[in-house]
Amino acid sequence: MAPTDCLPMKNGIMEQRLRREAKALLEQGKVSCVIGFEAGSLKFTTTPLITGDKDDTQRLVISPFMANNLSVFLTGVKGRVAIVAKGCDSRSIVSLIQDNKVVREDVVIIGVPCSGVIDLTKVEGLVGKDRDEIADITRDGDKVLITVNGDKRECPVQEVLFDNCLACEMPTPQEYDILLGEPTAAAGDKEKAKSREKINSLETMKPDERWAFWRNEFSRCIRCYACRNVCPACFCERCFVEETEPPWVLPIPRWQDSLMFQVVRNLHVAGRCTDCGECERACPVGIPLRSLAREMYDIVGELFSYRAGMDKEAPPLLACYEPTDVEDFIR
Amino acid sequence: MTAKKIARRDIADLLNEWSREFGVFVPSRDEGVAKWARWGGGDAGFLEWYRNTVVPPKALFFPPLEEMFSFQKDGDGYHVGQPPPTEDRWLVFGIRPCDARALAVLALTFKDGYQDPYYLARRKNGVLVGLGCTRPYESCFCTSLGISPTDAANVDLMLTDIGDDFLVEAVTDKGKELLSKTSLVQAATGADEARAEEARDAAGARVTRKVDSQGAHEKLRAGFEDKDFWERVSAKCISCGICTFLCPTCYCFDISDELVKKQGARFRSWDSCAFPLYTKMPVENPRREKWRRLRQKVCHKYEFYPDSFDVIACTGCGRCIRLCPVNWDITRVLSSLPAQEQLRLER
Amino acid sequence: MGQDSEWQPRLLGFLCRWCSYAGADLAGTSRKKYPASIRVIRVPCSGRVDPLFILKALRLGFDGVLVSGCHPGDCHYQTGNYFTRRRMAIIKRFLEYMGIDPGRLQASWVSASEGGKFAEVVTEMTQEIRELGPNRLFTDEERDNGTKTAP
Amino acid sequence: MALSDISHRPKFLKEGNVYLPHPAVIEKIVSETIDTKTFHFNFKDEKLREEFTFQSGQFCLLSVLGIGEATFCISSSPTRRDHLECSIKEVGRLTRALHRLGVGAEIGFRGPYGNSFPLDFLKGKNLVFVGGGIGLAPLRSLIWNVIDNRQEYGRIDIIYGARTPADLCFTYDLEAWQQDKTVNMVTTVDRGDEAWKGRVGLVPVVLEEVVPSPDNSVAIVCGPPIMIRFTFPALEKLGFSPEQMLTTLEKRMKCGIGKCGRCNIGNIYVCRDGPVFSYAEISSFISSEY
Repeated sequence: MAPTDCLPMKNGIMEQRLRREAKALLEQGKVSCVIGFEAGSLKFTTTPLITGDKDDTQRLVISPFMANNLSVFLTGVKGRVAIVAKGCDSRSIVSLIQDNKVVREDVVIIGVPCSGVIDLTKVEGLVGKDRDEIADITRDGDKVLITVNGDKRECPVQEVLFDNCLACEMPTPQEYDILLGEPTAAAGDKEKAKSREKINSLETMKPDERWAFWRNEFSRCIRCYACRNVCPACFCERCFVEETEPPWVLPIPRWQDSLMFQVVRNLHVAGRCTDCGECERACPVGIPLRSLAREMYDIVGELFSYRAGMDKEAPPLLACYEPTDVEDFIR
Repeated sequence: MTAKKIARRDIADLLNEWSREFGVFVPSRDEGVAKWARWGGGDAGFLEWYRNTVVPPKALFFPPLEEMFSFQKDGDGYHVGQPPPTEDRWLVFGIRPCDARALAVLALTFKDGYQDPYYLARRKNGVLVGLGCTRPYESCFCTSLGISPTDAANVDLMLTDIGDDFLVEAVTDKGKELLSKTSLVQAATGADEARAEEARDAAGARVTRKVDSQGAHEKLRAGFEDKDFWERVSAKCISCGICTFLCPTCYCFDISDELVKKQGARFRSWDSCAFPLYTKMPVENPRREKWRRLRQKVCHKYEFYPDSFDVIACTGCGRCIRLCPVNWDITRVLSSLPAQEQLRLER
Repeated sequence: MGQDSEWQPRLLGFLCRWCSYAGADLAGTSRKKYPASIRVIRVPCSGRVDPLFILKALRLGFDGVLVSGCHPGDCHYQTGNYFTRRRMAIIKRFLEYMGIDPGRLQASWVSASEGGKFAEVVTEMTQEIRELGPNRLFTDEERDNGTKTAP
Repeated sequence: MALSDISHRPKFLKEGNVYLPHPAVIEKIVSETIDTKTFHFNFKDEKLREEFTFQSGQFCLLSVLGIGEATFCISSSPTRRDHLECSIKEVGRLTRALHRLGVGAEIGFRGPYGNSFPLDFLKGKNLVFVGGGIGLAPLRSLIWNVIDNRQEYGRIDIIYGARTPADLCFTYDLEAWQQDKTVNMVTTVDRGDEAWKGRVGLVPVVLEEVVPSPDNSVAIVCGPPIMIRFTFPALEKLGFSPEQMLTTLEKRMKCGIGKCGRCNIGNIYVCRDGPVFSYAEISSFISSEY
């Protein structure tokens, strides 16, 4: 299958179909709510659109900047819902189905074949300008055209995609009710290695250097919980950080408490995390959270050949076992 | 007092000079994110990239976490210690007019009635050196709040970028004192002042995001019970603390204790009205639903604070818009508030 | 005790009440010798051990954490320890990645009749942790509790 | 523009760091119900013991250092000054820690904060006290205050209810008020038991049976929010105007002095502007955020 070229045109076609389908679903009463993207209020951004009004569906968009994992909203809405899902989002939805948080029949998955989302931070780094000072970013197949102060600059799209997109295993949703376009191809092996660069460099450090690294990163944490609240896998009604009896972690931005919070959070979502990258994207103080999430994802894959959100019939990783599971570390 | 000027290349020397007498804080992104850090010498590289910090300067006055006091436990009870001292003289260099206004807004609460010793001590000992904006963000809307991006109203000393130099104006006695001590400044010429005027006009024109801040009060009051509206606009909010923690005027805090091996401390840390547990009581929670929490946030800034102190608790710095993971935009919400007449008709 | 100058690690053990706890009991009643370094929390099943407990123990300054349950196939609840096995494998690997020596977290299968094995596990683990030295993961040399960012 | 005028507040409150708790020692503990205790305590510092003043309706923050701090109303009367009392229901971590303390243990005290019942307004009037459960605590401070100055007030009705007889607090006070010929004391429970000979019925319903006259009267209401919500309409039906109904509100608080932000209803901060309000002041938003 050929990778999707010339995205803007494809997006236009997908967008028209999306609006049509979403409107019809609402009109026919098949869903009470549609969760999708609309144009954001800042340059190159999209924003979630959650609506039950059929006229709002005209605002739905498909764009190379639609970063949010909308499945986080699924557990908060009532009734039957239609949701726009990129491949990674669809995995989160499947993972929620595996955990019985979402009933498959209650969701109409509108699948979007995705060939990666553009990371504006990488674009900023590339051109040395803040996002709002960039005139235009256009994706053209494997290339991206960036215009700053009248100068056009071209670069391979891989250079500006989110790290997790480079390791994407499911660009096109496999679980869907409506698929808006032709399936797209996953990123090549070269890019996959690139998506683990930060982690690999951490792994070359000595253990105490690594701990010191994380300690330093988390001394910046302000405990806003954006990482947890954007995470579709973090669906607890009440998080352990909010427990007061006993108070496991103090709710204060002190590195010890923040680091412990994040380590336990990652352990709690082991086998649910699909490496969607939302935690790192949401972090306002730039803590490389995906370097935790991805490592966990890879540990789970290596130890149990398990990948979250691939099969809605499969039991969740930690709700099942194999007699042959690794045991060499147990005395 | 006539204006002075200082050469851009002399800023680092100026900071070095001040460092001998003050704890000097400047914008820094040493850790990859723009926040305030102690000036460590070298060149004033931040002048090249600095537009505004992610973490607002309120964090210097009202830090994310501070020890209120420590205590020791022994057989017959507790011994409460004094709060840790704050620095005697310190200075923040480069504060933007929006953030400077925000500090004045915070002071209203912290000095109303009972005095908040922590905030007020830092405020008393701190000197604000303002730096006018030349590159406001697209999310900035300070001009809608009656602030110009080069406003000198709430600082002690104000700098305006005029190319190779900065025009320097002492606004308060603290500012005058600062200026009198340095030989790095010289008298500004009429041409300098003219260039500063141009820079001010240009900066103001670059702030394109607008909001009807004065009309918001009436509309918010009229629409307070408009549950449909608040539910609609809060649907995509994920209830994280970014917009409140990083808001320069948000001051809510939590108090927590810790006791380890008979040594303890009471801390205060930032808290957020976006969190469901913020108002949770044993049985009831008046703001369990997300729309109520969001309504509180908007109304607090644009309705309740003006009712209390005659000033809107928003300075248009745009951080809440820039940093929101779901692009929840307060200016969009304010401009979509139903008009009062419309509400009356609906009733 | 004996060699009193030697540093004694502090271990925290989460022991399943059906097997390992009984095993530890047996170690005591049959006067098996093992270091007095371990404090024990009895859990209904090793599967009850949330990763949170392990991190909290490290946060509180324990030098090592032992999670011990029934041998595979012997779980009082049929399968609890299989879940423990999965979870422990993940936790150990992840903590190692964070920079925590995996030796600080150990797991064992100790049945109610294996008093000797329990003593052995604790002895060996104590020795290993003695070599690792005290857990200073969460201690702050300067007693900087994160409050020094402001003037 | 100053919102909270603290010029009339006692000197000891305005000196030094307002957040530092004053050490106090528990002198006596009275068990009220299975989960509620009344703590009698006094300041360690003799000077403070002398200087300390408060008014009925004000609240304080009690600390168990290392656990935390929470707000409680002072349930004793300022007319009986040899010690202070707070009545505390065990509902969470801090109150559990308090309940575990014994006589002689040390606690931290901050306060008194907030406004108080407007005695000048109440003088010469008939008073109708309506309380539910532990909500009697703030009323109790005022009731003793009024009884100790009995000649300054008119008729006194007290309508107090709890879920079951075992949930009735201050039974020793209830008895004393029952004995007091100048007070009309009505006790009721939602559900009685074999031993219960008294009235059975919800407070708002009983209120309508007792029919206190609104003429020259003020009703003072405190109890769980659900009781408050139903009591105001009942009083309105009896002819009480919103100005004639007072209540004291409870909200989650951390600082107690109008800084930490969480106890507001609209522009009103319960700690700063309350906790005592007339229904006229709060009727517009009591339904939406209380």
